[in-house]
Amino acid sequence: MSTATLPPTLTKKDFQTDQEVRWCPGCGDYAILSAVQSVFPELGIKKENFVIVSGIGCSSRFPYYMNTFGFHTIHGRAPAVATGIKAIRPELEVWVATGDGDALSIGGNHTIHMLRRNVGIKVLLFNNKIYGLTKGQYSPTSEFSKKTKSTPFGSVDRPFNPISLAIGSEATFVARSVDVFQGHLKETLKHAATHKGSAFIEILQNCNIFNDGAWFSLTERDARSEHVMQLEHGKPLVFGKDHDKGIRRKSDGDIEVVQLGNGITESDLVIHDAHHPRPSYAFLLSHMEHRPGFPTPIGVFRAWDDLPRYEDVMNQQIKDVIAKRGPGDLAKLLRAGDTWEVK
Amino acid sequence: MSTATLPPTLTKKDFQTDQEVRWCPGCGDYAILSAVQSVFPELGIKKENFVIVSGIGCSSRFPYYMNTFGFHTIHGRAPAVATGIKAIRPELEVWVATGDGDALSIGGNHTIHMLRRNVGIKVLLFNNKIYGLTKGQYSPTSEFSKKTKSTPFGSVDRPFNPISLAIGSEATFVARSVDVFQGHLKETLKHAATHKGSAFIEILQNCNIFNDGAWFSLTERDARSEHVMQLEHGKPLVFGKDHDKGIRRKSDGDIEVVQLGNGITESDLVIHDAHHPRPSYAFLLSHMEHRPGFPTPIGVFRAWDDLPRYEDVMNQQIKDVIAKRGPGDLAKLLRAGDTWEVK
Amino acid sequence: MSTLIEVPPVKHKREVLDQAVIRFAGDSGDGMQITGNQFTNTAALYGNDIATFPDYPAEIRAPAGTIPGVSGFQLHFSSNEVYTPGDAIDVLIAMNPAALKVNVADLKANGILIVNSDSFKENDLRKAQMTSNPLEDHSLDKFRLFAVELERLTRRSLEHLGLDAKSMDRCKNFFALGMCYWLYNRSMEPTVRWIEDKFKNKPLLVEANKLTLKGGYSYCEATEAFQISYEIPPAQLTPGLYRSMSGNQALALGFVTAAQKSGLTLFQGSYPITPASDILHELSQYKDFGVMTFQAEDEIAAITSAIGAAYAGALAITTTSGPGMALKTEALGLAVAVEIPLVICDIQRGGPSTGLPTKTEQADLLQALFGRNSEAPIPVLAASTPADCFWVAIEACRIAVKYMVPVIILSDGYLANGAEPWRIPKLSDIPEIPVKFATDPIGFLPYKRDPLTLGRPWAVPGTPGLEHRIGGLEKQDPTGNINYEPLNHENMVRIRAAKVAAVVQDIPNVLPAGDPEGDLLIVAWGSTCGSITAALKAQRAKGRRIGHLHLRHLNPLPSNVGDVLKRYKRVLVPELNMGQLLWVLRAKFLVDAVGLNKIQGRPFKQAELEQKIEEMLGL
Amino acid sequence: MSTLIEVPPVKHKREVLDQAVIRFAGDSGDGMQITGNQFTNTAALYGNDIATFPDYPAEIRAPAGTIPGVSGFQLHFSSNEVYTPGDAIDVLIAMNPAALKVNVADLKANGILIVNSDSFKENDLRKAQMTSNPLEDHSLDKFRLFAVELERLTRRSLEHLGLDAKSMDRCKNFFALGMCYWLYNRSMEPTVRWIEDKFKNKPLLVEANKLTLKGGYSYCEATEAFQISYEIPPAQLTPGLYRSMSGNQALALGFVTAAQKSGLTLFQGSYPITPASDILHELSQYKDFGVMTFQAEDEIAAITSAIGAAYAGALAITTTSGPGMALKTEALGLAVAVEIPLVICDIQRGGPSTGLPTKTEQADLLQALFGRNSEAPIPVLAASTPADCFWVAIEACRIAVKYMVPVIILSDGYLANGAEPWRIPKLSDIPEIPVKFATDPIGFLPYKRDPLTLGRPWAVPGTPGLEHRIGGLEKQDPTGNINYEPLNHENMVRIRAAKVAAVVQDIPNVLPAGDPEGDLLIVAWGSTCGSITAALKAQRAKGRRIGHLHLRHLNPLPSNVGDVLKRYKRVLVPELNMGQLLWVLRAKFLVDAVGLNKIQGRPFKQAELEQKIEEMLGL
Ligand SMILES: Cc1ncc(C[n+]2csc(CCOP(=O)(O)OP(=O)(O)O)c2C)c(N)n1
Ligand SMILES: Cc1ncc(C[n+]2csc(CCOP(=O)(O)OP(=O)(O)O)c2C)c(N)n1
Ligand code: SF4
Ligand code: SF4
Ligand SMILES: [Mg+2]
Ligand SMILES: [Mg+2]
Repeated sequence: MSTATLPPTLTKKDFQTDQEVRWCPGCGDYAILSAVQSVFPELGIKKENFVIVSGIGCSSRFPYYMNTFGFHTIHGRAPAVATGIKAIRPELEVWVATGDGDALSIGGNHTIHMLRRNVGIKVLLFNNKIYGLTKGQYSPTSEFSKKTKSTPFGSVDRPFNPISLAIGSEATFVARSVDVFQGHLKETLKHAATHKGSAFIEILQNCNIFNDGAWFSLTERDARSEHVMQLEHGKPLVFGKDHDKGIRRKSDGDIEVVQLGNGITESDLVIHDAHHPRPSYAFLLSHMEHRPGFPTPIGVFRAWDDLPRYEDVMNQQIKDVIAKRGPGDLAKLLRAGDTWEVK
Repeated sequence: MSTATLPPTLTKKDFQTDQEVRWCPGCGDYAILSAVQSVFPELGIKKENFVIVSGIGCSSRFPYYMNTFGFHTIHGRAPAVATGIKAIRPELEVWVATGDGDALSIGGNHTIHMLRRNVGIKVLLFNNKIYGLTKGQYSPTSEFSKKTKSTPFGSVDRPFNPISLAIGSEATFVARSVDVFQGHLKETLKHAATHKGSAFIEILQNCNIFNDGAWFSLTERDARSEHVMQLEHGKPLVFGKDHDKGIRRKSDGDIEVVQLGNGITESDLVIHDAHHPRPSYAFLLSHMEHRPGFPTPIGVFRAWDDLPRYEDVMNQQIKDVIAKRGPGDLAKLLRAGDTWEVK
Repeated sequence: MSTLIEVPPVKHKREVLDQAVIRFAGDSGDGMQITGNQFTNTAALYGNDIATFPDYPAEIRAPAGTIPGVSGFQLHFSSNEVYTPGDAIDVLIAMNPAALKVNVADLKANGILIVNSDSFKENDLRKAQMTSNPLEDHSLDKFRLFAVELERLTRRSLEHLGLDAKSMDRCKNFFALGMCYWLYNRSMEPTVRWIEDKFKNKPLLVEANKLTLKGGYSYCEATEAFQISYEIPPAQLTPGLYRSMSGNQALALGFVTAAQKSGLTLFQGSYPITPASDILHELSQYKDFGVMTFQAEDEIAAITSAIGAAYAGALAITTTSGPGMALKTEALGLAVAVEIPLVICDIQRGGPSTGLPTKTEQADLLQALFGRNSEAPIPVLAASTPADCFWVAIEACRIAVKYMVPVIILSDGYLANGAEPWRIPKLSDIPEIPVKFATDPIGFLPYKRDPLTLGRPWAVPGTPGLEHRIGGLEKQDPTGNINYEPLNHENMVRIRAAKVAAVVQDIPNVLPAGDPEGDLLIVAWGSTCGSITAALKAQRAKGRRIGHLHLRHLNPLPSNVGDVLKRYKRVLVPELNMGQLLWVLRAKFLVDAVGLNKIQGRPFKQAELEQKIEEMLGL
Repeated sequence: MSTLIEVPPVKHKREVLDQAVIRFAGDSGDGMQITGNQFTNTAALYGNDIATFPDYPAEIRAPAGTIPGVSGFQLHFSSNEVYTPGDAIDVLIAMNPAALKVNVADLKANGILIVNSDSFKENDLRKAQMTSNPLEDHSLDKFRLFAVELERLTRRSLEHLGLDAKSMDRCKNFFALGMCYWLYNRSMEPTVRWIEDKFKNKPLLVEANKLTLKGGYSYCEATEAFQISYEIPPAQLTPGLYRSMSGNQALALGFVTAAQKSGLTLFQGSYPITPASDILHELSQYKDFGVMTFQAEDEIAAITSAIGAAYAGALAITTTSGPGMALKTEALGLAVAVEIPLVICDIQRGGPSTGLPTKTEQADLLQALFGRNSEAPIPVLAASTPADCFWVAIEACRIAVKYMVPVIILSDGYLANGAEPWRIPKLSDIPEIPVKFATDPIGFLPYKRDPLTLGRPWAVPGTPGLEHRIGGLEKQDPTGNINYEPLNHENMVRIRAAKVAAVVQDIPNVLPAGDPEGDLLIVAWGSTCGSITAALKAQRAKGRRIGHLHLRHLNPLPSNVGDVLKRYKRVLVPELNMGQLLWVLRAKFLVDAVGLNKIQGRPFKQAELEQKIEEMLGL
């Protein structure tokens, strides 16, 4: 890259606003904000070309704290608003900040349609497994039989797995990270930023007021390495405090957890292939944590970038028609069809 | 079953109404109607206990032609209406008739939420890859670059795979059949009827007016056996005119098409396991037809019935609370909390 | 080359008339819409004034030959100005018993009735739920009945071409059309041209259709069928170049024109719904004009994507019909709160709920005015004729970008599908739509307003130095920061209302048609314009002192409406609803106006209006 | 066992008053709602009449100490009847500078101002955007300022317990509460009981909270802080058993009662939204009453699941607030078309769009009346006080099942969260709600109507022989088959309207409060009832001849409203919107009524009303 094309150097501070951040002290949203504010200056994109679109929820306050263009829309509709922006201005860098309620409950339909269309939008789904803003009802990611304000006797809903749903919706980039894993989160965001099409990032986030500790089993110091498996493209699927466990293929195509050693080495393990053109491998990973003894994968499940972005196809089609027909002649269009002259 | 509990014997005719069937001559919907009318009398369920709920679309006219309780609701909302019915009357047999637009476009969110909740509803999705009723716009299952009324230069949307989406939404029963394969369709419907939880059945249907031949590559006599693979639990995955091709696992967990013979026998093939508790096997099958040389599977992809139905859990919870607390005493409830007497 | 049925010419009378109303009716598969459109086109090209009323069967493709499957197309053509498709019909073409049954009540006594006698077999009668054959039971005696074996005659015209029977039968509508051309002394030329173009890759079909058309014509010429033919001379329209225009087509063209005049990209977010879908179909063809059409997953995504596009600097529209409009109302509130330009078209249809999707109604006015949570005022315009849709589209866009507001356009099924001659404007006669995006960071505040329009700056993403945040929460004036203070809220509510009220600056004072003062004022809006104009004319010809105020602007109302109302003794408000404008006028002006309300999925007949006028005048 | 701060008793004056208004204000983390509720409870138990106004910070948990984080709770308690939480306040407790800043304007001159002086450090002032310390700059001179080191004193009361500083500080609101109890001579008993119950598993916290409470009380007793204390004797309420009741709680209880009285299962389909969520929270606890609550994926699923439940024979309700109401409008049309019983609660909040979610407003009336496509009339009821919500819920259910219609209930944020004493009714005094499901196949037709109510039969699935189909398309009367005929449609539209109009049978004639005729009639609806009652009383005491008509039924209106309007010279319509009922009255009765409109997210003050009344009376 020649220096002439380098945008002005931006810093984290350039992305902070003068608005008071109004999340509860200790909320995981702060960490996510900080990670995004750290990553944006590194992307080589002009500040005015960022747009952050959100729905409604604690997480959806995000745009107010980012010194970019920001649009706090209505509950669940951010992906559709963002699609309109991207269609008209494909060169803008559009990120959606949303919650598990916003994106998967009321906004579920827009989320899955945006993904299948592969609109070039980055979606940060703050998954705290609760409705924070409305003070603590269960969400579509809350665990079965959870007691909340609206389910004093336990919820009767089985949750979505956001990663599985995204893959089932033909998503081309699917990743998971955690609010408190700052390094990992930043890397994941950067990776998403390089993806052309829709990027869906589930960020496990702690709501310390209404669902404190929802992810402690993954984030507490001792638990971490036992229960979390980091996905890295081209690397074997290893986890455990001492990197002593791994995921191996069985002959029936299924996977199993194995203890390394005793003749079992990393070369026996599944090598992570994030760029696999077909979604079933990623889907297999996405369901892993539901099985006893299996870890929760974080990182990039799928990053398959061979598909054109929606907005590009849309705009290209217009260009192609103009190239073929010439730019529309309005006077001619108005006179199209059978006309007659009255004298 | 003792004869005493047998319901009166019903026939196909019992399920026909006096309303003129108003589909275009030659529409695949007729065949589906006929199959349902044939299967219902065989289910041993009283006629008055059937409810057919639909949204809007050609397919959603279905209830008018079934002599059961029927509710033609509004576009996309049938799963939600049906959920309300099931919650209140779990003993009713509720079927939803819907189209690719109704269920996957405007109604996408209700469809995926119904599936994740595992509400005991049977969904017949008439997939003609087009909006029939509104005269021929592309739908979320239409192929990329399809020319339709609303896309004279070709659509720019990538389609959903309804089966993948359903599996990504945690569906417990997922199947596919074809309007013109009457025997297969009836078997599939019967199988769905025995499933306790949500049953999702994609029925490939020909709209001979606006999308004629959408499925000809599967339904035309010569094409059929080459391009269609019938899934049968416990049986190997075989297809081809002469049953000479099959699906085999590769060591990396992926699948491949193999020619039987030359040392390759059915015992090398994947044995279909519809009852697999985890969804990734079914998901792998669901994406098969996108790959060159692979057939389109029909039949039951997944039928995992270990999960309680939503409406049962809901009602059980009420029973449990009553069992524990006794039935609510309204007079007491009104007086709950701090009270004081004014004399 | 083509073998016509050769027949010797026969003498017959020819009569000159002012006008005629003709209706083609048949099964949805019989091509009645094409037939009607062809006759319309020919009449228009000849110079008649025209109005049409296509009456589609309801949403379902019913089985052939049944009552629900009947499709109709009515045309009124005249040497005078025409305002409606006509109440009663002079000529009815009925392709089958069902079509006869549904339509015959509207045929004038002694009217011409052409029926396809080949389709009056027992089976056909049964499908139409008829117990006796009307061709035989004298029930049609008061009409001039022409029972023509359309199928047999068509087949005979075509037998030498080697077509299959089905293809031959498909041509029979053109036999009927040829007969009508003869009856009204029309040239077959335009239709022949159309046939040649339409089937240009299928020479056999060109031949077949032309032969059948000419067959019908020659049949009349040859037989003594009609004995009489009619001549309807051209009308004296304002000079200019004309074409026939339907409301949906006109909206689409209006939006493309507004985009060009404003230099903006047109973005349409839409979800198909009858009778609005055709706007999407039209606009999706205009890719060479840079038009971007987005078929969304539902109406909510349709409007919210349009909001996103508007935010990004497009001329954004969303088009729908009643039930879809209901789904958009939450997002409409967002458009009001963030104050961005957006045009929402509601092509009204019969309701409530799914209702009568293919029938017309005017019952979404109050929804347009009030169908949102809280105080969320929006300018509302209504088109009054198919061609007027063009101008309303442009005006709505102009208001939207000038005041930075969403604007609602009300049309309806009748306007959407009906057609009339449209004098094609010179592009240079249409004023530009000035648009200024904010670019200067100095002193920029997202809610700093233009003192005249109260519009806020349109600051699109990508503009350096204008980074800012907007949203649906209440905002501080003028910073746009979130603000919940009581007085700020009241201030913002009142500013938003004042901004919509300020649109009155762009609305000229209204002048009623007819008498400028008198005994009765008819106030109306939307597609009833034509019937009212016709009724007004007829009644004034009888010496009655009445005026007609047709409102294009329903919010805000033109500033002199109150004054106009006072100049008449009584006020009548005819509407295809239960009295919605009536409410508005009563509430606003405390005028004891009276409604004439028809809710039948059909336009007013002139006679219905005249009767009510006379009743109100005490006659 | 507990070590109180021992201080010698001090002599002080005691004054008897009619009433007092006290407001607790602090950070959202300071427990102001609990404190306020405790005082309320104590006052109510003592026998005062009460009205409360909790004022939550907007939807976000703002950072501690900032203006957006201020939470307030106002209580009006009296020995007379109380209608409002009071305009101006007698005692303000401000826990930090932000709370002071937001609230001090409402404190009466010479009013008592208790501030936590420990939180007026530089940092605290900065968070509240204050440049100088009000405790020092004489800006508070006109009040009786009591700067109390709440934190230090609380810690001192608790130091022996070994709690951490944070836990100790959390108790400080109870120190303030103890002070207030002393000030108004109240027993600490009810709060002590509450503490013991609330923390029953945490004895240390029981001890700490009790100690702090008593610490505050003793502090006043010991120091010469106030010099004076007040006595507000019990009010003369109608005899009976009372409890304090908020609007959302009352709705929930009303619905459970209606379910019991009708013998139906209560089904609630809902999606959380402020300020309606609490109804879901309440009802989800009542599983022992067989109540089924369904937290749906969105508002559309909430209402459509309720439609399904109603179809299946439940007493179905759906509860929401403005933006959610907007989303339900398409489905409301379906409920109108299929004519099933359904109750929709809209707890109105400030708008448009997301607006001011925690603030009150009355601006959804026109949405409730007209916010749907086409002609889809629905009965609309509005509750006027928190406790009235109970009765409105029951009445709405009664109308819904009797007439087979959806019914809309309007409440608002002020009613939802505000509380008042509620005289608990005897269950036997509440009439049954008769329900008859159709069972007889002979002569059954799904749209055959009851001649009196025009209701159609409720024929639930599972009933042998009643298999039938319904839907949103227009239906033939009375078969329910799909029908698109013009006259049938008009007939059905008019029947649906007539059915809603028939509800007037169940609406008693209204009698205005105050003068039955005179110079001014105030017409209003909803939560403004209290303020208007208070203003009316005050103005009539001054000899003015005014009446007050408070409408519970907004559609249909009671049949004698027009007559009542005529008995007064002028009509005033105060509303927390831009004039919505005003529109209805003007349109319906052509009365030149005048609006008083406040759109600040807050209720009317009595003084604002009185001023307008006097203005209208020409005073
Ligand atoms: C149409 C509509 N319905 C409901 C709401 C109320 N509401 C606001 S945010 C929210 C859920 C928030 O949950 P989530 O998306 O998980 O965000 P979080 O607050 O947990 O970050 C709800 C139900 C609303 N604002 N608008
Ligand atoms: C709210 C709403 N939006 C749009 C429509 C118009 N509409 C009716 S059916 C339909 C799509 C039908 O497609 P599909 O579900 O695939 O059914 P098919 O007719 O193909 O069987 C649409 C867009 C409607 N009735 N209601
Ligand atoms: S409620 Fe939960 S998610 Fe919301 S700001 Fe507080 S801690 Fe964060
Ligand atoms: S339009 Fe297509 S789907 Fe609809 S009835 Fe006709 S053939 Fe069937
Ligand atoms: Mg959440
Ligand atoms: Mg379809």
